[in-house]
Amino acid sequence: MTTFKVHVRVVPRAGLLDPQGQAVEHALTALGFAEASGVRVGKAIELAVKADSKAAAEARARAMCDKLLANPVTEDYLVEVEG
Amino acid sequence: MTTFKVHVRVVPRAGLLDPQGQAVEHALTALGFAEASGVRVGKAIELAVKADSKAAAEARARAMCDKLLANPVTEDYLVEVEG
Amino acid sequence: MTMKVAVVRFPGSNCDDDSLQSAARAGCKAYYVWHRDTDLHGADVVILPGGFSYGDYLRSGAIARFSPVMQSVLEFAKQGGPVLGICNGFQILCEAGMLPGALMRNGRLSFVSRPVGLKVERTETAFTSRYARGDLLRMPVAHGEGRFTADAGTLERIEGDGLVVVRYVGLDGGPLPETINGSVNEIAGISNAAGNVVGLMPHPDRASDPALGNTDGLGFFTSVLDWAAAKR
Amino acid sequence: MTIAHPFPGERPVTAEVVKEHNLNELEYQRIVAMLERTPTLTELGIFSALWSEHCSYKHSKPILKTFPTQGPQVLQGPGENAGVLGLPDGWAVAFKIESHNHPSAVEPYQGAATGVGGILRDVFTMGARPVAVLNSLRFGPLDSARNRYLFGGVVKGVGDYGNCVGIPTLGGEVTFAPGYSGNPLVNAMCVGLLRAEDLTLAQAHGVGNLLLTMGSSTGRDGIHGASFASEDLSEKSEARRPQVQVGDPFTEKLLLEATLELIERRLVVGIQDMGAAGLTSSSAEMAARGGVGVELDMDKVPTREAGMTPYEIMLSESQERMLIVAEPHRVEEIVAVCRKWELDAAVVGHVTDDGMFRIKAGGVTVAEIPGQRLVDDVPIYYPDAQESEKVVALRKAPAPAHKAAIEKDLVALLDNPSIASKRWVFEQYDSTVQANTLIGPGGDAGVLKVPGTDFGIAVTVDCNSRLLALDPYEGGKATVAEAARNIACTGALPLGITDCLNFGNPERPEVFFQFREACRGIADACRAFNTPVTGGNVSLYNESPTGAVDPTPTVGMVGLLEKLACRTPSHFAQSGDKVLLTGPTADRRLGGSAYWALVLEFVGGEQPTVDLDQELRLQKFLVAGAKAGLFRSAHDCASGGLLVAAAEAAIGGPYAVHGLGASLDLAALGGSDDAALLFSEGHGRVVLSVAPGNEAAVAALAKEHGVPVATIGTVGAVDGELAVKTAGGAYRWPVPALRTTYFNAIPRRMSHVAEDRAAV
Ligand SMILES: Nc1ncnc2c1ncn2[C@@H]1O[C@H](COP(=O)(O)OP(=O)(O)O)[C@@H](O)[C@H]1O
Ligand SMILES: [Mg+2]
Repeated sequence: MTTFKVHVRVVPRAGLLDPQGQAVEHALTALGFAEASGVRVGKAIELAVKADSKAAAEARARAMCDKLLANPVTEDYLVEVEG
Repeated sequence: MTTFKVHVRVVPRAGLLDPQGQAVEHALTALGFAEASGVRVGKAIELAVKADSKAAAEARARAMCDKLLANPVTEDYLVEVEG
Repeated sequence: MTMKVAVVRFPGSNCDDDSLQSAARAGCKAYYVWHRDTDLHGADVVILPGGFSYGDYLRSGAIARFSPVMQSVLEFAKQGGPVLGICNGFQILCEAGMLPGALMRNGRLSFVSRPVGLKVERTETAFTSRYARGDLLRMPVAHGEGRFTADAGTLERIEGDGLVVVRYVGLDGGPLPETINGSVNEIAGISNAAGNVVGLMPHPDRASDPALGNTDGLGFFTSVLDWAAAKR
Repeated sequence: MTIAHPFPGERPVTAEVVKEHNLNELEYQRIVAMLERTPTLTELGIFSALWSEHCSYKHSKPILKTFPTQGPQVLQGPGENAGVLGLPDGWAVAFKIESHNHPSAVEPYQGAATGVGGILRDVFTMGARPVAVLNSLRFGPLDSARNRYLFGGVVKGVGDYGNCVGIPTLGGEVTFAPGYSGNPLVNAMCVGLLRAEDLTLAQAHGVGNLLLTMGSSTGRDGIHGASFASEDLSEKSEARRPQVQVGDPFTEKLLLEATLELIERRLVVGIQDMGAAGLTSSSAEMAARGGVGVELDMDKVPTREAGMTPYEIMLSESQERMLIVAEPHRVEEIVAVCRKWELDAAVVGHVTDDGMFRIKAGGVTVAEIPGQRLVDDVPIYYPDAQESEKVVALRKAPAPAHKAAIEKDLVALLDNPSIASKRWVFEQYDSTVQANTLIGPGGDAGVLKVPGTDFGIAVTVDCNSRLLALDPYEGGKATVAEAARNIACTGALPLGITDCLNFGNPERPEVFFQFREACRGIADACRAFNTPVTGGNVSLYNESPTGAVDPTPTVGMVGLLEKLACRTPSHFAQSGDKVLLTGPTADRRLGGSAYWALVLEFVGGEQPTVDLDQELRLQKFLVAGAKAGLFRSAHDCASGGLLVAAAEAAIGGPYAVHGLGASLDLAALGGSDDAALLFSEGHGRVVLSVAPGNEAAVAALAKEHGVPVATIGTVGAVDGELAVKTAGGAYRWPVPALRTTYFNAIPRRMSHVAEDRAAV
């Protein structure tokens, strides 16, 4: 068993309104960051997962996303396993 | 000028209490994901940044974090530029 | 026979007493069921009250939906049992898939606590039969994540089948001067097709005490008396 | 005499280390004399925390002793976690106010949130269920991005915490003035209800009884918060990042339910929250109150991080923790209750008979201090007091030259964030949870129903620092008088107060003068009104490089509304009603007024004095009139004077669909200076509206109470005009326009909060 560090990104599904992303983009523009666009704000979840292999760790993390970490109605997720 | 896709992760600083991470960890355990530990929940921000180079895009993104995206008192951030 | 109303308490529920008192005022026998309990103790009605179950961490209602009691609530609803979700209870019902759509962070991003006007649109439900279509109700909202959202297909079905139970309107019944939370079509509450499961963001449980001068919400607690009588 | 060994690896105590701990030479010598040896670092940390101003009141105690604290209504006066007053039918109300100024200056969101958390625990630890929170806030002007950021963050922090726990916010106040730019003030007040027989005290008793911690585990956050709160804000504070504590309102809610269940089932001997100075103050204070010793074993304290030293564990200010004293045979049941509420509990020590405050770690004693002396032997200071020459001169300064433009001036006042509606703030606070709210924020005082009864309580928090800055004694009186007037306007009888004394550095004579005089004013007013001081909080050293804050002794008051049906709202209710003005109208001085300060930018001059007898008569009259059902509305004249009060009554509540016009004829009041007539802030005045035909009955009642009253006009049409006639002029405003100004003043300044983090 190895412990893998896993990064999960949960983001609002494309096409859905993202008021937080809009507010941040607006603020960035006002602060002079005109080069920023298409801002979306979601959740970053870090965790350690014990598993036999990197692939197994990823599979478990995806299962966690399907079950709990992301809302299938409104969110998409992305799993990255370090190492 | 190229447009770079940038991923920013803003996470609660180590040592600070992360009640949200704790609650998620409890829930994962209760759902049978005993292999998960050390859960921390932060923000994932995606944006497009126009810049001359990847390095320049990253520098601007870091400036955005310093100025707006992360709270320097309670959060750490990580910037990744695609491509 | 008096109606038995089970009010489910999750860790972090904080309107549990408000619902209990409201149900009692409607003449029901109301009692608590702890979220770890899987026995509803012969309930005729189940209420999922407002609050911040599990601190609303991750997403409101996301963790509570896995509480042991929810399996029983799901079964109960499948058998046609009336289930009312108020505020956090509505969020839990959506997370559990017992009602369509989702409740997202308010459009203006901040918590909103204020009285709102509501227009009653569906009265063929367990919780709104004592109202008339078009009735204007006033009651408080208090939430940070109440923006009702659904994909285009789902929304079409909700509207097409007339599943919207209450919609936000101005306090005088006129058009809204500004959106309350950015909900699509200003939807404040919906039901399932059968009408036995209802969820809404506003708080009828805070508008049912004559001493406070507003009983517009009491109908949500008295309507079930008729529903049960009709089913019996 | 006593023994203690340094914890392995602990730094030796040097002069440098002593200084780092904010202890002066005299204090250090006293410690050495008490121990008859050099203290260990752990001991030094313990002294530093308990002897900080925040915990020991070393500069303020003698002054606090002058407050009236007794009365037939007092069940628990100062000294416990919260004061308690008796209510009818065996009910009682516990309430307390506390500051979280310094943490909020560093991290507004978490600072404010944990401030609310702390004050909630102070109240439920007494066995009371929190039923209302209030907040009193001070910031620099909103034209600065940094101030907008602080304001936005604090309001969100207050809201998120109270909302999650499920306690309605029933009122508060927010003022913006240049003096707070470097040092915002965040005071939170909590009000709880209990059955008198459930009153629980924070005392340790019974040798052999056990000490348990309950709630969150202990982390490295907030170490030295108490002494941090007792020093000036400086660049250095920015570097004190680990002191930021993160609040967890979800755990707080569980802690609240578990605590109340433990108390209801009589499972605990004593209980106290771990607030400032965490485990140190809670255990030392409980032991001293009970006259016993305690021994704590650091190895048994659940910690969040590995390798924490006893020093860190004792001084951590991790939030959402309680300390319990219990009989050994109760431990099992206590743990079961905690488990039900998904909380951890651990036995960490026991009560001893030797009076020592003893800390063990790794099997050795790392601190051993005579317990009573640790708490009681703190040096008491009697600083010099001397009024600042500058203030004396300001009072005598001539009136600013101006040409009054009454119509514009009223609009300017209503558009000033200090006077404008705070709807932007309280809309972020749940004000109706618990379903007992009769009057939420937006009126003179909040009113709630005591569940299952026919009576209620009214709550308010007030302070007009401008008046205190010019004359702390009169300002102190005025603060209590305004709070009482706000309570009485709703029909409730003032019962008692809690106070939060926010001042600058007491070692400066002009600051200590303000402190002493303000307290004298508060004490005199409380004596006159029979509203004893039941507790409070002192927050000194509110200074930044730009100087001390204005003296801000915030007063939180509770009143009894005998009959729910007799509550009086603040805003005009019905066209055609008569408008009456109570109180004397001769004192028209403008010193310290909002008009001079906010419109003419001049803070100075002589202010109207408070006649305490007249205020008391007014309170009695308001309560009697409400009981007789004579008033349709009552709103006191405070900041902005008569004209702002009348305009607010016409504008209507925050969610009224329309305002109501009014036409007022003030010619009979005489005088040629309309600005003085309309904007002076003479005390003891209330704008009433009564149903036509009731004026005579009101006049008779007023006469009986010795309160002057005059009919000054009529409530006008829906969305009509506010029209005011004076001896020499006539002014008009469309009410809908006034509403827009009044409700949009803050939102329009806060529409781009997100940008403002940049200024931090
Ligand atoms: N920070 C706040 N939180 C909640 N309510 C507030 C706050 N600030 C002001 N309010 C509410 O706005 C209303 C007006 O406040 P204020 O101008 O201080 O009134 P007054 O002059 O009558 O004391 C009151 O009902 C008060 O409770
Ligand atoms: Mg007032």
